Amino acid sequence: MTAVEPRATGRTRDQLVSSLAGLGSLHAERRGVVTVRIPAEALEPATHAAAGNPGVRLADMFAEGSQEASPQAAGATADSDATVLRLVWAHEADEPGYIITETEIEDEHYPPLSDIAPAAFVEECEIYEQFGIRPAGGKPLNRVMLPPHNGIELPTLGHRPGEPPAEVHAPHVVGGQAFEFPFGPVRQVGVESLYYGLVTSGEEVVDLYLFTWHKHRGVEWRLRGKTMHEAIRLAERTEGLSAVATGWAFAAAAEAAAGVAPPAAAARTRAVALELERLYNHAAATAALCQATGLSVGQSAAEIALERLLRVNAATFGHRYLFGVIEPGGVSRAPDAEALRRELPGAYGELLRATDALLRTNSFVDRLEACGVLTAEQASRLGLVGPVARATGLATDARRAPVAAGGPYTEIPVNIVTAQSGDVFARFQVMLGEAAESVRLVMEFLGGGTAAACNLVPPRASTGLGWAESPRGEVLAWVALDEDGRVTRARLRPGSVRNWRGFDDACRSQNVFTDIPIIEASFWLTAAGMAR
Amino acid sequence: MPLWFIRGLRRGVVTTRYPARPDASATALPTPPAFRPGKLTRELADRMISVCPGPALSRADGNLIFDAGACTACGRCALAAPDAVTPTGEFELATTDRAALVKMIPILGEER
Amino acid sequence: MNPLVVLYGAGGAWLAAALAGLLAGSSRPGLRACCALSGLGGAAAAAGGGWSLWYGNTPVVAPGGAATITGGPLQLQMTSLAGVFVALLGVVAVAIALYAPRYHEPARGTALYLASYNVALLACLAVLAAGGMVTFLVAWETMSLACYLVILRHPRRDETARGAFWFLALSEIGFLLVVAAFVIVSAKTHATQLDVMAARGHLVPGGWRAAAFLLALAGFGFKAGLVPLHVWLPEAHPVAPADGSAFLSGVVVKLGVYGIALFAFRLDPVSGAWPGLVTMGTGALTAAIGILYALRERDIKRFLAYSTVENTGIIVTALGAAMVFHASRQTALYAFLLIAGLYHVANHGCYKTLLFLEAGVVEHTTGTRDMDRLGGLVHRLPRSAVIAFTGTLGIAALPPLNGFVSEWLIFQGLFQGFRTGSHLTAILIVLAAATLGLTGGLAVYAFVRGFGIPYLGMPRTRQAADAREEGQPITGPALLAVACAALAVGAPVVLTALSRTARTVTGTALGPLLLPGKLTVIPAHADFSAFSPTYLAVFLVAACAVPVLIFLAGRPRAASVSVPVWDGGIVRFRPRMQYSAMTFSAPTRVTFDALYRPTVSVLRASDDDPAGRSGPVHYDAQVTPVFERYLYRPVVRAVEWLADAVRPMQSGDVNLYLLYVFAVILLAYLLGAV
Amino acid sequence: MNPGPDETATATRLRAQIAAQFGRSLHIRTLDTGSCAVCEQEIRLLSAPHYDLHRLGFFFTPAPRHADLLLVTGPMVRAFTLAARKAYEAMPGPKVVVATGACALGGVYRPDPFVHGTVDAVLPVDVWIPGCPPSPLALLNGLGVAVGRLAEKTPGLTFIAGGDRS
Repeated sequence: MTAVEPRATGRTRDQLVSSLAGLGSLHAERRGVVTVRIPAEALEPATHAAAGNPGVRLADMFAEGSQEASPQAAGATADSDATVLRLVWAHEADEPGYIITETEIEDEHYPPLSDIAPAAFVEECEIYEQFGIRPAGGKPLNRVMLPPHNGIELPTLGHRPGEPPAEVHAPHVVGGQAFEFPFGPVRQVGVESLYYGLVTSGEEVVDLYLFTWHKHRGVEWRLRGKTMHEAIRLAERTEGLSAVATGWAFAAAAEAAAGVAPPAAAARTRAVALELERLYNHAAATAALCQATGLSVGQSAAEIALERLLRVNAATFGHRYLFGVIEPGGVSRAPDAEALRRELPGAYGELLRATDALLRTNSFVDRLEACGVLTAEQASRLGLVGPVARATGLATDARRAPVAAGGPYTEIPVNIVTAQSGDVFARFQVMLGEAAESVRLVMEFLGGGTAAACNLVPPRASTGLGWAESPRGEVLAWVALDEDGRVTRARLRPGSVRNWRGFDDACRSQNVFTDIPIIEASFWLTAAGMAR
Repeated sequence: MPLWFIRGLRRGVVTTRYPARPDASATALPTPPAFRPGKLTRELADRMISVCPGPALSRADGNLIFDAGACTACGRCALAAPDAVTPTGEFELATTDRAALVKMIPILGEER
Repeated sequence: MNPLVVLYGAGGAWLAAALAGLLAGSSRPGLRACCALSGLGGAAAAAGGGWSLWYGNTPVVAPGGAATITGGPLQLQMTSLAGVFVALLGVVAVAIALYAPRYHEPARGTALYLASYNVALLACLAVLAAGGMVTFLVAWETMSLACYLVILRHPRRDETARGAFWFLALSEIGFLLVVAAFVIVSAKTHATQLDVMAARGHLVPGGWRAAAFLLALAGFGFKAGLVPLHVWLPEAHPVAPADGSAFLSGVVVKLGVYGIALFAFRLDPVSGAWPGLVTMGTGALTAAIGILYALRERDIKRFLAYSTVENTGIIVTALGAAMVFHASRQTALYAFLLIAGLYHVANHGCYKTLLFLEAGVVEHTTGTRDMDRLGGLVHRLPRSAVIAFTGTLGIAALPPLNGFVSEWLIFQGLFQGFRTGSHLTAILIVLAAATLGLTGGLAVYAFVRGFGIPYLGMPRTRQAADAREEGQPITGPALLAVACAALAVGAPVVLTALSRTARTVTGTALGPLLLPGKLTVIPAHADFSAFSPTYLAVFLVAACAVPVLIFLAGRPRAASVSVPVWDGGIVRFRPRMQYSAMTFSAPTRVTFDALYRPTVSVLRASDDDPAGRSGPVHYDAQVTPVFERYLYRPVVRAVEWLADAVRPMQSGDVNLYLLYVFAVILLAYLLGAV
Repeated sequence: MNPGPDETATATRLRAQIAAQFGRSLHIRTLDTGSCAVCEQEIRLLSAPHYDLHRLGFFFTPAPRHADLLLVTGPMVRAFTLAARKAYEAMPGPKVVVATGACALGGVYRPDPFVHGTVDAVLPVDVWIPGCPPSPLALLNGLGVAVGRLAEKTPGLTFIAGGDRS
């Protein structure tokens, strides 16, 4: 495919940085994050230079309007100044880290980057909806956040799109002998609102697309004008099932901007919380898989484990879902270490018993194998992250990226679990492996010592990038702060934003309807994280 | 399948007896704060209002207005004023009357 | 005084109608007059046909003088068997006469069409009333040519030319076979008059008899649309005007059945069970294949055409079984199955004509015949929808309508195959019954689709949404709907009449055995089963009232609110979100994959785009009928090859042609010399 | 739309009716109007072995047509209003709406162009369950209150430490 012909084979990070700097100007290098200014005309070659490398992945792409509209000035569109386009490249080959290229776009158009790095496509759509600038060439864009009914006039982060959002390309024209099976937004009990357009010939899945705009709460819009201290509570709640990861990434971004780091003990505390989060999410995913395969006893067994893990969270950090642990500069609470040491092995043992039994149940395993297959090529092309990517054999993990966020993980490195087949079963195995790994890490971090400590985050007009590995994959946060430490632009990119785009590919791979719940469970994503 | 049946039986019963009996796990849940009027000075009240991430706390003519419905039990007020605030430990807050969740806490030195 | 007198009137009326149409068809009054005459003729034919059912066979008359046994140009005779078909012909003619004035626009094409249509009616009548083989063959050929013109109503469209050509080509091949069959029988019996040929049947040696029968089966099979000779139906019906195709399916196809019956039961009854088994097997195969292909059609008229193939199959199966029972001396069942088959002839004639006429209404109001471009018509064409629904119930063989009665009779007859005594025969008959069972199930499925997709749901296109009923013909189809109902409720009367027909053919009087009570029907043997279509119809209609009564009874207590259908909270339903004709029948496509051999093609915009940008999706599964692929295409190719091969003879050089002439003369001399 | 006196009156009458008709068995439909997916997780856990709400005669049903109780989470995203109204209308009466979690009660999002901020801006709420997220126990308590099986504690609570009723 067009995306990954290995042009330059595995250039080291420094080579890549220098080549990029050759096209533009090296702006800043801080804590494993290199920022390069690229002029608009050099954006295309720069993207080529970066996208060509095997070990380099387009982690995110976002824009920043140059005006400072606060939520009070609702619906105020940006003034006519330029929009800054930022591409975040994750370098995973030799020394993991991130490279940001920032480019000022003067007019309505910029080079169609998704032709070079297809992973940029969804972001191109978002940027068009939020800032009104679109890739040149006029290829259609999908609707990602804006609701189709026109009654609602949502404020945007920048300029409104040239043509009204209603004209943002709505997905499907169904032709021939297929029809669209509408599913949602109100679906089964106890699941999030989400719309599937399931195109089927009556038997097999011909195509599938999804809308999440039912949950678009404008988080990035309403974060502006808040101090980090206020903002982080909202940031946690963009994707509650990965509250720690989102909060950590967001806090880390603020710390990077302010040039401070959390105390080592606090960082370890964060890591403990992060691994606990991974544990209970994987348990929940297991339960969901059992439900999707109609194995109710297995589901109950997994749910017992899940509930026990949640109670461990509550006993350790005082919250079943670990809300409110992360603070900018550190953590607000210390884990109850002995409670954790006492409770965790039992709870994990519960999970282990359930999963061992599941792996010995053919009726379960058969449904998982060769279902919802994704290839490593697809995963890298679409920039997938987390267990989904690791199940295809890509060893991508934000915990490997050092310093700012990764302090504890440099002391105690994480063994990355991968699988090869890329199907649901592979994802399941990756989750099981990671659960075991998480338990090990928790115990080691506890040994390292934890505390409720917080360093002051001095207000300072600056920008910073933060990241963390949520149970769904890499979470990225980027903030721009003003002098008194208020957010002027915050970018939050949970793992769900990435992995949903692989979901329809997985469903299309010659599956029948009944596999879709299984695939959804194995992805274990949230609509909340996608829609924000 | 029969294997799973046996397995399920072997695991035994874990179900809570709530609401017939109280449940032990409830003690670990985050709960909204209770205030000590004796310690609740005005500047403490203002500090709590400022750290509260939601609209749960506000102040009106000498009273701290606490909306338990809007409270996320994040515990920041407790951090801000440790001696004026303790958790209620009360999770049975469901009500048919939204207004019943909004309470007035007298502030020290401002009773009238 | 016999039915022929009435039929002279009918023929005259149709002749007049043809002339009127030819001369004045391009003006509205002329059109009206022509249709009125045609309708009169129809009424007369219906009366005459009905009468001849009771009357039995008339003596042969030769209006053109020359009433000699050697056979003059025109010999007429009305038989009770033909009476069934004549009556059907009359009813169909009346319905079409009521329908046509609103369907057709006065124009020159219309004039020609009306003329040829009425000539076709006349020819059909002549075929049925033919008393001699010459008359029969002349009338038969006339009918084919007239029908060809009927199909050619819109000659400009090349698919019209194609369809019409299919019809003509296959008709002519069939005609040759029929001529051959007649020649054999007539040569061996030294007679051209049908009565005499029948009387001297014993003179025909067995081998010739079998040959004649097979030739007749194939020859008339082309008209009747027996698989694999059916291909003209799905080609010709869609391109003909609605009433034209109604006439084709309602009458012309039935004449093929009449021809088969004529040979099988009257001219040369072959000894032995095998001809019956062959006929029955062909019929069963035809039924199954027909309905399976009907399920793959989204063009309403092609769909109906294939369903005609199916129904012919059912009829022929019944006739074949009747032959088998004849051969095994089960005269009661022989008569019974003959009756059942003829009953189904009448039924299918009524509801298929009705459905084709309604298809015409749909095409007129929406401009399309593609089911997947229709939908929601029940709200826009309420009255037509009710009529079409009646016809659908009938053709799906659901009680209380007529299709159910005749198919029930046929099944009851086939289930008594064990009475033949021979195990093999019994098994084969049961197999045929099983095939018909499958066919019946698929037919229900097909017509749920055939009615539900165009008439229910929401309109899939603007044309479908804008459809209006004003000015559309109602009375013609309505008449047929009434006829369907009558054929169901009046089953005892019909059966009594048909049993008289059966007596003239089989010599067995089944009347009392068939209808012991006034309203109860017994399939030839009292120990087998019994039912009463009349009571059933009454009961079912009454049963429909029960829920209404319950609702009315419960109404005062239950306070009901009506809210929109729960749609999962989507912004709004779109037409593309409903089952389409092809997706509805997708399960059969998967099940009968081996027969269909579909070629599936999926086009996804998101596949071409590395970024997975979503765009149009196109999914298609094309099916080319097996017989076109493996039978007709090779034949056509061979013929073309032959044509190419002989082309060099046609150099256009005069001397060469003179050489040919010389060579031929020389050859003739030489042969004469030998 | 804060409930006026008459609305509370109807609400109480409704709850009496519910208690009479569904006192022992009641079907629940959940509705996510923009939650962070945690409330959904807790609701799913209601049917897990630890809580098992079936023993109390509560059942989840995917079809609003069969539901007596609408368990609403999230701050009611404006783009979702239509779906929420449809779901509510699709339910047969008598029906109860339970606003679940701090978002639904206005604790996390202020009203703005994206969200209504509270559920009762769109649907007539009968029962409020605070908590972020409300634990399964709190949900069970709320359901009990909704069908009038459990007495409310809230009116008695003062949120004053030591419980001294001043």
